[in-house]
Amino acid sequence: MDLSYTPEEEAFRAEVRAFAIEKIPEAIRDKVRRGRHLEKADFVTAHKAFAERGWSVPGWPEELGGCDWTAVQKHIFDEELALASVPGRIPFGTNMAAPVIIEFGSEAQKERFLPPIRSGDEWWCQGFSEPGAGSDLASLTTRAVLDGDHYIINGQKTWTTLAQYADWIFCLVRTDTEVKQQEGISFILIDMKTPGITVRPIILLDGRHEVNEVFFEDVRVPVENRVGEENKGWTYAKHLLSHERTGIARVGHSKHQLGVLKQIATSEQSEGRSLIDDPYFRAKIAELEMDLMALEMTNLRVIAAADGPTPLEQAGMLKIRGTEIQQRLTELIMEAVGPAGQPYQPEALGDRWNEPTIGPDYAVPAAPTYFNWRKSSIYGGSNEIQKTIIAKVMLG
Amino acid sequence: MDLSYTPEEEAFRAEVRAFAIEKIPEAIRDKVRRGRHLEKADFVTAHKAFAERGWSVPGWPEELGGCDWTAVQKHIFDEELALASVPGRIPFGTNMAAPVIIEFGSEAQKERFLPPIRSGDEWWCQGFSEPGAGSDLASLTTRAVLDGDHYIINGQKTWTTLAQYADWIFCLVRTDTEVKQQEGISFILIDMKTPGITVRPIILLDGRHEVNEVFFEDVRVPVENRVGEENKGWTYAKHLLSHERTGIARVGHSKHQLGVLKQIATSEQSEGRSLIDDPYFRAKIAELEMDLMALEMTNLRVIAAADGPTPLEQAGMLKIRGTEIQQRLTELIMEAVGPAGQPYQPEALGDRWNEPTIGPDYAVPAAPTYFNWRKSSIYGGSNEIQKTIIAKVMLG
Amino acid sequence: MDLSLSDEQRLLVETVERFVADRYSGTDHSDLTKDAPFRREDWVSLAELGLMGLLRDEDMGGFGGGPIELALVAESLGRGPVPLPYWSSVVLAGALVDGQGMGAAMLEGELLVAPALLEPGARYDLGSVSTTVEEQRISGAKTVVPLAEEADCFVVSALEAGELGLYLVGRNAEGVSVRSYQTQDGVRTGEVVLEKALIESRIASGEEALHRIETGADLARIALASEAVGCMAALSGLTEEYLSTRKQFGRPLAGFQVLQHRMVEMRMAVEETRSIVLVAAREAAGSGRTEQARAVSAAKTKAGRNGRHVAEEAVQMHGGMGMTMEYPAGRYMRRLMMIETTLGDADYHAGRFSRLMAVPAA
Amino acid sequence: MDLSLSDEQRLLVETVERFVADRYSGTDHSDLTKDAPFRREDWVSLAELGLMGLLRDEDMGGFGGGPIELALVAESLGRGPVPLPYWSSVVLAGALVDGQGMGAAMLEGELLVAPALLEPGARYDLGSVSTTVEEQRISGAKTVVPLAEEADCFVVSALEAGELGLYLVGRNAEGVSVRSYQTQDGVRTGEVVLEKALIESRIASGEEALHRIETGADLARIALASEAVGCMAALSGLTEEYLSTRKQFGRPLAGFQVLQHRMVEMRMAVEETRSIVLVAAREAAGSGRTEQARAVSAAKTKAGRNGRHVAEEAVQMHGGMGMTMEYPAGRYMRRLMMIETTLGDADYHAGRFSRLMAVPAA
Repeated sequence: MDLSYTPEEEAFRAEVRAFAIEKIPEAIRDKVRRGRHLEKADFVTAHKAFAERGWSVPGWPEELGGCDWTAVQKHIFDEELALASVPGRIPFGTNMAAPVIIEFGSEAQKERFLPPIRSGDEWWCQGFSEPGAGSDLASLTTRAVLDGDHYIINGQKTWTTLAQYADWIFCLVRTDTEVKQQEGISFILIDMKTPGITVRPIILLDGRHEVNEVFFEDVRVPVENRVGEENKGWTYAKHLLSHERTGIARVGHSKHQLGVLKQIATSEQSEGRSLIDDPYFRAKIAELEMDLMALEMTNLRVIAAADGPTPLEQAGMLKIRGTEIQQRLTELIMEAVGPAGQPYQPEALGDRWNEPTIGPDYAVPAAPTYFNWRKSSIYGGSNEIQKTIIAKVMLG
Repeated sequence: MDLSYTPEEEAFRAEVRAFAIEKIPEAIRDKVRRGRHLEKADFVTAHKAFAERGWSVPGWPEELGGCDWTAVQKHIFDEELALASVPGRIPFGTNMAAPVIIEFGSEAQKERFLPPIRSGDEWWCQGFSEPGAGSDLASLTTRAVLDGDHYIINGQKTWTTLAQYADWIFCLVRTDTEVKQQEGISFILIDMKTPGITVRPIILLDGRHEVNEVFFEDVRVPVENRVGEENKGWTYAKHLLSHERTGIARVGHSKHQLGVLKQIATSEQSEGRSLIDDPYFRAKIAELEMDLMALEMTNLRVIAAADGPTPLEQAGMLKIRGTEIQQRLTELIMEAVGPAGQPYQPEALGDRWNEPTIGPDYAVPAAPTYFNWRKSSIYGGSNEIQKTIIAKVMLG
Repeated sequence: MDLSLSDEQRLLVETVERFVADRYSGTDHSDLTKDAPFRREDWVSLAELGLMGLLRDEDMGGFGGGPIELALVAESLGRGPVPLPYWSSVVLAGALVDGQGMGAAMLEGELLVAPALLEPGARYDLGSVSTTVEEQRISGAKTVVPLAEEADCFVVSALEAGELGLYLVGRNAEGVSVRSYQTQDGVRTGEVVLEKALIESRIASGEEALHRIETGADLARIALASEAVGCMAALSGLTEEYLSTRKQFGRPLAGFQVLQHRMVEMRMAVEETRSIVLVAAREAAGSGRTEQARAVSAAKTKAGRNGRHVAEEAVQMHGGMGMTMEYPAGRYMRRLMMIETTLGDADYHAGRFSRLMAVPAA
Repeated sequence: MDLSLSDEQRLLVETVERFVADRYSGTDHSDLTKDAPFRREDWVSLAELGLMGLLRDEDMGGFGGGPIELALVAESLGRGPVPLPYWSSVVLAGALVDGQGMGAAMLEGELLVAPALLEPGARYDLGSVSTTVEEQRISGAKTVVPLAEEADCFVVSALEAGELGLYLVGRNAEGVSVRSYQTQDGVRTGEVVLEKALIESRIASGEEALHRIETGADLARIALASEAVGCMAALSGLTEEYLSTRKQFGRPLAGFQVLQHRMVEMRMAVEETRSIVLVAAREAAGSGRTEQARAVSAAKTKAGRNGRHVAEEAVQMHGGMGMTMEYPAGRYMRRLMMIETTLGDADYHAGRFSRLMAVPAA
């Protein structure tokens, strides 16, 4: 066991840092730093910079454009990008659609779909969740009925993140209603421009349009857009869950936000001194920093121990602690800004706002971010579901 | 709604306080104040003082020696005794055996058993729990087989508090194995001197002998010692659970211990000042005091709202919050004494110890009390069971 | 001691509950994506119900209520939640202007008074005042003033020759400007800038001004904490209902033991907060200033900590549904968070409680 | 970076685990109702396994290990738990007497050295010293000194002409008296009183003495925190086993969802603590003093908070069984509580971490 970074790893870190600072426009990183909303163009610009450097799909096989990195390198990559306020990469194409296509798709599918994912020319979204299903994914009811060389799809998906930007959606649909829930599901890729698809915004409690309902009404999808075998979709979806989880703990992002919190607490005055010099508030930051130090090491232990898919229960632990820490950060930032967090200033969070904010600039995103991040312990398998899964593994 | 005490209530408070100080020997109250172990004689002495004043069984019907007090008076009574360091009253005779005998017993049983309970001449213990049953009380297997005008009893009870002092034990025993668990149970009173009874100490993790195993080997008990009907014991036991719960939150005791904690924190020095002036530790005491203020009002709301049996779910809430606060107090006292709590000094906790203690006197009981009070969230229906019961009531 | 509601108290609660149900149930008044207008007619309705004079003596045309009645009313408003700053323009304003002859107009809802005490950068410290009065003219800035745009006048704290005072300033006086917005829970609020604005009158100065601010703020904190109880009770009820009806893996969510226990903890948090608010109301009605301040801080602390706990648990247990603007859970969460950052958050009040806590002599 | 154990490290762990299993599994050494004798042969066995020289260079006859090896050994000892104060008479003593030519005898287990630093009433402050040296004679009192009665000599901190120093004092020197007892976890310990006792030698003074105390204490804290991880892991395992076998209401306790989730939280607490101990071990091996102290305090804080959480949950989930002296859960709980009150508790170290935390310039 040697817990220090090698000179090669430190060199890689410097390389990533330099890339982030030089190649990702400062305007975009400034938005991230200040907790502002990003637009589609921001994500695409960043993605294309990665693609140019050959780093847009590090988790893919090398021959398809991936990077032959160790787990520790992946960790460094994530951390440095986050610390440099580079926007988080949208995972739906690169880390969700692509791994399934790579593992189970046809050669034609690989040729058609992988290059634009890698380059950032096509945006994907995920069609798994349905109304009323919650964490019980397998109870889905969106139907796909074969009609010649097309499926006719009817039903509804929900919580579809950034569907309003998407060119394609990968869906789990029911192709057999006569068998056990898990056995009648297929994995299908659908062009969002197909007639019969309607996207309706869901406004989250911070007032933001981020997720959507997606309705399918007699949507015709060519059979060749089905990945793998019919009725094997559940297996492919499970493959997804066990794939690429280096970033699940979001250590880099939390380190970034810890820096934001400390900066705010240094600026805020309380009882004649900086809030960060208030022993009680400072102790809260300190406990959180310790949590994060521990999480970082746990993350390294997990990802470095197994250079390959992460065991389910360890991924669950990283998810749970990761989201707890992320949410705690949003809480403390909201506490730190105090009454300055009360004004709701959606325009100031957006792109084209040049007026002065009400109160300090850093107070603007505090409450909306707190509200928005409540989602992190709900989506992707709620923390309750994670615990139940871990218990099952632990107790056999 | 009028939340202040009436002049009559204040007068009653003064009367109880005067009684406690004048009639309960200072030597006994000093032991309580200093967290020392009490002996049987201490409890009996205190009980007899209450009996002489007519206050040993306030919850009984007046004609049997009880007091016609309002719920608020009972609350004041408990609180003042606790604040005056009067030992807690052992409930097994007065509050557990007696209510069942009063409600369901024969006239002969009432005449035989109630007077010595009231006077403190006979000590009772409880024979409900059995090894391996945990909170699943109804799974008990101690058998009582009718043989003429006697039951022959075989089996084992456990966690029997202070059985080593007891003259009598009230037991749940199985008198019918052919019916549903709850329907074959009888409620029987057994003289602890009956041949075939063996009491074996269980040492708790603080090193103390407080609970016991009680073994029954062909123990012959006269049929007239059965309370009420055969196989109706479960009903009688449930009656017990809904009886007298004024004191369940133990507000007075916790107030007493909060005083002890503050006194210790004032004596202990930390970084050149009293520990109580350390903002962080002081904040922990403050949060606990707020919890206790709220609990006291909840207790008043619950007991005063219904002058009669307390609804099960409210009793459960009082038990849960009450024990959480009691345990938190033992934690903070242990933290307050710091390294001085390390020496294990069982002799110094006992009665006849005149040598100087290692470290300050107040440090001696800190760790043992912490260890011992872990039991409070386990016995009498664990806090987990309480929550399940409350949920059942809440959700219908 | 008597812990049951009097007939009069029961009637009061029913009246407010009916008002809230009629005007605010099922409405999307706190949908942040729409701009929340202030409805003066709601304010007048509150007045018609007699709620403007809740704490005013009966011979002054008031209801003759005390802190307990205040807690009862505020809890019912919290169940809406109602985006009217009752704590501010009735409770705090009433305490600040007491005896100024503005009573009748306020009672009718005709005169709307907005206290403007807090200054930008002062965090929760109402004593940190740099607004100044010179020759009847007032200059300075006040932050997060509820109904700043809509009020008829402000009560402003300021220093005159170094001494603290309370001043009445007309909303439309020259030199008064307001930047209006809604807060995260849809309450109309504003930033107030005063540039040599002419004051209408001085209400109080020195100790008297300080006393009015302190006792007024503590009464307002009781209202806020009790409003939080109403929000929490509503959230707890919503969650119980949701879990009982919503099925997952073939059975109601309420059948899962983990969720059952967490619901019980939510309910306990509600009861605990309601209790500590009653303690504060009792002390505010009678005891000395230290006991009052201590109990009020205990209530505000508990409302803050338990409020966040209950809100977060409610949203979590609702799953994605709890995250939407449309579903009511979020409204209560947003209201609770704004209560938390008004007149001192949990840490602020825990600190105040801690300083005022009784400790043995060393 | 390489997170897998080397062959040498793996062998080390196996060796200690075997020793613990052979000597300490199933024994009731921590039954407080019996008096715990110190078995010198166990100490010699530790020496025979090479553990006395774990941190000593190989060319000095040691193992050549660093803080990571120390953490590995201590975790295995914690799984016993082993009532030998390795942290004190090996780790801390070794750092204090480094280079004093006592190495060989200590390595063999022949010379047992007890650090005597803490004074009554000093709480956790090792710098609060009122023991004094005058003309080669030392006077003062030291508290909770592990193996005070059994040691061959003490390393005592004292002031000589106002300057801090470390002094070697023979256990049997005239003027040395010991009041011996066992601690709550059955470790032989004592109060030491020095009345003009003749010192054998001065080991260090001034900055050098302070440095030895600080770095020695931080190494010992890593050992203690890692021992806590061992206790917690054992408790977590015991609880999982108990819940899987024990039935209630007709099914294994492990089938109850509430208990499942709480077991998961226990396991997470163990992993979290193990991780932060590794962070401390990494920093102790390389970084500057501030980084070392900060990471060590983080580890000790986490060990304290998580240790109590895990111990309390384990006892609670065991029900009555967890409350008995006989059942092993209590042993680990008692050991964890003593670790918590040794060389600074969680609050002490959270405070130290907080002071040392990196913050932006104002």
